[in-house]
Amino acid sequence: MEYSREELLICAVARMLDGCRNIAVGTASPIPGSAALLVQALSDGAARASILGSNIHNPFNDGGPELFDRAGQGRVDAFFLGGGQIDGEGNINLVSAGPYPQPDTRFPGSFGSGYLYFSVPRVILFREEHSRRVFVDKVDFISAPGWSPPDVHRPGGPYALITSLCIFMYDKERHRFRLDGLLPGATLEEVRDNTGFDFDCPNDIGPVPPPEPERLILIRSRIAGEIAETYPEFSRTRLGWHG
Amino acid sequence: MEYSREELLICAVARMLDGCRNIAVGTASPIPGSAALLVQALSDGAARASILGSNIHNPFNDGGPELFDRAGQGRVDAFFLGGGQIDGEGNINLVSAGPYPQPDTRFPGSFGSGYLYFSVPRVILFREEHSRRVFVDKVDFISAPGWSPPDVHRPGGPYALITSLCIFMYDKERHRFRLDGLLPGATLEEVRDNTGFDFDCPNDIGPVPPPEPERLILIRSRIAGEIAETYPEFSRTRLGWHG
Amino acid sequence: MPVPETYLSSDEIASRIPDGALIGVPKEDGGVSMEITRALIRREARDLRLLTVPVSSIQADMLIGAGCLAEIETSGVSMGEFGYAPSFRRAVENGDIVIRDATCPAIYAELQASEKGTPFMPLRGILGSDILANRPDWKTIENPMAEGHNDPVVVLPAIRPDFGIFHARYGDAYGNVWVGARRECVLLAHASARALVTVEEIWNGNLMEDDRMLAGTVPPIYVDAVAYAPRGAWPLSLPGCYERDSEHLKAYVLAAKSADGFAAYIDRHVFAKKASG
Amino acid sequence: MPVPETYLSSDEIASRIPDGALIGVPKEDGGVSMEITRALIRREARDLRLLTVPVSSIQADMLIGAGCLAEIETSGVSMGEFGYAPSFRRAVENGDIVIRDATCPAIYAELQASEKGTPFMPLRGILGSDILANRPDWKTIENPMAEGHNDPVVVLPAIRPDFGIFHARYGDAYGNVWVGARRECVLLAHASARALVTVEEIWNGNLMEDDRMLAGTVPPIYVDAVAYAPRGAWPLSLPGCYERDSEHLKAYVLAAKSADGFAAYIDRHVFAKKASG
Repeated sequence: MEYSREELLICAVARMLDGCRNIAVGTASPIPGSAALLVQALSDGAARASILGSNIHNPFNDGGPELFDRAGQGRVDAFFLGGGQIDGEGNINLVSAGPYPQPDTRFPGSFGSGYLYFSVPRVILFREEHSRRVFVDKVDFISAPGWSPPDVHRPGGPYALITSLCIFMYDKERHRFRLDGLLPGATLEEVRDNTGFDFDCPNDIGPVPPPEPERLILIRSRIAGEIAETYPEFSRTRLGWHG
Repeated sequence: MEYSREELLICAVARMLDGCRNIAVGTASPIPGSAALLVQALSDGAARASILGSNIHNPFNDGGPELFDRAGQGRVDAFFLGGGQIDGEGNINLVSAGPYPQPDTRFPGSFGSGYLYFSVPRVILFREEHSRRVFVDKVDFISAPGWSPPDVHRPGGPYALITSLCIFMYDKERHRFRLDGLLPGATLEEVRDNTGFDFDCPNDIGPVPPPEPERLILIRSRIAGEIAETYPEFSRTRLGWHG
Repeated sequence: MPVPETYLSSDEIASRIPDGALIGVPKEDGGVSMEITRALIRREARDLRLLTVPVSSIQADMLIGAGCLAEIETSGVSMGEFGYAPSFRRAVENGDIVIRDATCPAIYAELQASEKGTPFMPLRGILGSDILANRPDWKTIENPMAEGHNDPVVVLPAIRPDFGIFHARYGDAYGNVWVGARRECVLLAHASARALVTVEEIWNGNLMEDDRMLAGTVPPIYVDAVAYAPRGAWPLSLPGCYERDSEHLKAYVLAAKSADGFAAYIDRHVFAKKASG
Repeated sequence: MPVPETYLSSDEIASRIPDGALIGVPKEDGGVSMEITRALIRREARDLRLLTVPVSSIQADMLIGAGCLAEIETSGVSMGEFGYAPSFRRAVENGDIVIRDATCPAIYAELQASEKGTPFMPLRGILGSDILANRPDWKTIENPMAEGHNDPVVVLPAIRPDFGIFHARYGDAYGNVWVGARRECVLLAHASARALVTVEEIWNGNLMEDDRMLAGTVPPIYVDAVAYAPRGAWPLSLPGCYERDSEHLKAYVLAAKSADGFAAYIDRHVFAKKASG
């Protein structure tokens, strides 16, 4: 079965969400949103997707603090974050490049990362641009650290990092990323050349596994329709939705 | 002008509420409620009465925590409390007489007193039964202390104590009650005989001043109708309401 | 509206509450599920720990009288204008129940800490009281924001009931319940591990999709089970729906003053098939 | 419905906000009063300190571009899918504005402390971040509930805006405004010294006396002034009422990338008599 890059990523993310009961997805996240809806559809009621911006796929109703309160209670199992800079220990920077507070480049700000990175067990980092500008040796500003000393209460942290070239998994013991799979067209050499941090790499690194056919069918039918409520353009152009 | 005991007390309480902007009244408090509504009526919009149990005279709508939150912010100027026991330093006991936790007599409990006595500047104590059983030298259980050491943040505390015999004012500097006026039929001797704590007494102690005639008219017209929403029986039998 | 298929009966809900559970309930005008209260007594629940949010009346008194409670954390149990709460008073005076005295905003704060998943919550006041002296779980710290002077402040631990139990005005077929402005029920639902709810009426439609109902709705992420129970707060009131049954409450206080009277009351109003009078 | 006599105009409301005031505003889908924002720019407000609850978009960007702000506390300013916020980025990069970086739940917690009148609020997370390292007003203490082991936790001070400013779906003649499920507006109203509100529509009746509206209503005890401003959130959305104006927002981002473009935008959409397009 043929599949698009987006469909491949939706399935890859869905595998990372295996076993999660409450999956929350923030703004501007059509692929994570589709993956969360896919996991929900497969779970027979056990998993719930919360899509920010959706009126239908949103189990919350109590305003801004609610998502954070639920995460604090351990009721959010997975979330997605980005980063203007990400380093090899999983530190993320959503604030600025260059000296703080008057930087060379100001990013929007940390949003909920300083909290959710601590409280959500599986935080999946999503950052398209795979370059040494983004994947740095050491971030200029820590919006949220990748790991914390043992006395810090921290049920959450990074779980995986998805880029335009590859997927890394995060090793919580060693505080390092490990290359897990290459995306179509990417080579290990290309990943190395464009990554500013050191990472682990198994000898037999291969491609990200293709979508499971039955999941692909589900994506193109039910999920395309569901995600279209929040991301109609994405669903139309990437998932072939005709709604 | 003739007046009832209740009308006299309503006017006495209203004088204590002079200058208050937000006056909250708890359950089973028809006289404080009437006084608060009187002050509201006289204030030309500057004072607001919050009558627990009223649907109309209730500026709050956000559930149980709201009154306490507003008090914590300093937005409640006056409140009313009772007490199974009250002592000469203004300590109040709403919990039990005898050894705690297995007492001789259990009262309902402290309700909000442990907080509101600290946060509301003018707490007016209301306790009909004037006896040595109630007005004791030292309470058996402190639901809320009458005063606190200087390092304790405490904008609130006791302001006055109204009984079936008299009115005491509380001296915040000396942590003692001072007799302020006798109610009709009561004598100083009777007060002394029935009070288990030591209190200050001016030489020229007289009766509680009679109601101001124009306020009396207002009570019998507008206030009787307003308080009748929450306390119809009281308004009918004590204020001559014919609604 | 037909009762949704997913709904349980009040007795089925009571059977989900194991002996020893910590249960939280709202104050008497906040939507009390008297129907689940009666079902708990019918199933002879034992050793429950009750948290009243923040006070209670006949609900706590009946559970105590029927021997369902080992412990109670409360800011007050009273029958209000009908007098003292007879079973509560007797049980405390006889030492039959463990009492954890609190003050209203402290109970809210303990639940708010749980709602936020934060380990504690600070609260002004309480200092120097015997409430504090008898609560080893409440601590006093120095206000970390005060600079250059002492400023003691009480901190309260998060408390997470195993079950929050209340009666709501509406429930729908999607698992939502509507409590309107009863924020203490919202707080209870958020703070508890799960909520068990009886509803007065079935709402035609999805409460989460109605802009006007949304603010007062508790969604299924918090709600474990719902039962349909018309007049389920009786003899207490349901705001906007019915007033409390004063005659009945007066009669209850009288009956509950003796063990025999209480037993007769329970026989008639709890164990009899038709629970509402 | 006629506009109540007690209502002010948005410009009159803006004149009540003195230079230097601390103002709090909700996030872009939470009922942003763009009408008061434009009025503040018209009155050439200066040295305002802005607290975004917890993030902002065009509202913060316009206030910065127009030179109204001395300081901003925020968890993020972005134009979302339309790109970065040009005035915000430029002002921070040039050091023209004091920035106090936060993270969303920390801003909620600071307001919740103010709402409760408690001096601080604990919050998990944040430890080891440069957010914390740059906030001398945020402290770290040991969790007083932890026994026998270290457990650092961040505590945040109460923050009380002088004014909470938002746009509500309805206002009535009794001074009530209805925000529905936008709890961040309720929080902002409770936590601020006073709230200034524009309303989309006049509600016929008393919102406090309608059981279904009560839960989403902010009563006059919190509200200092109300103005009638149809499409008052434009070009942002008002949930349940209108969507955001994407074309306009896209055009704004483009314009605001240069000082001239921004000035032209302001001339046309703020200083021109009719503010809404």
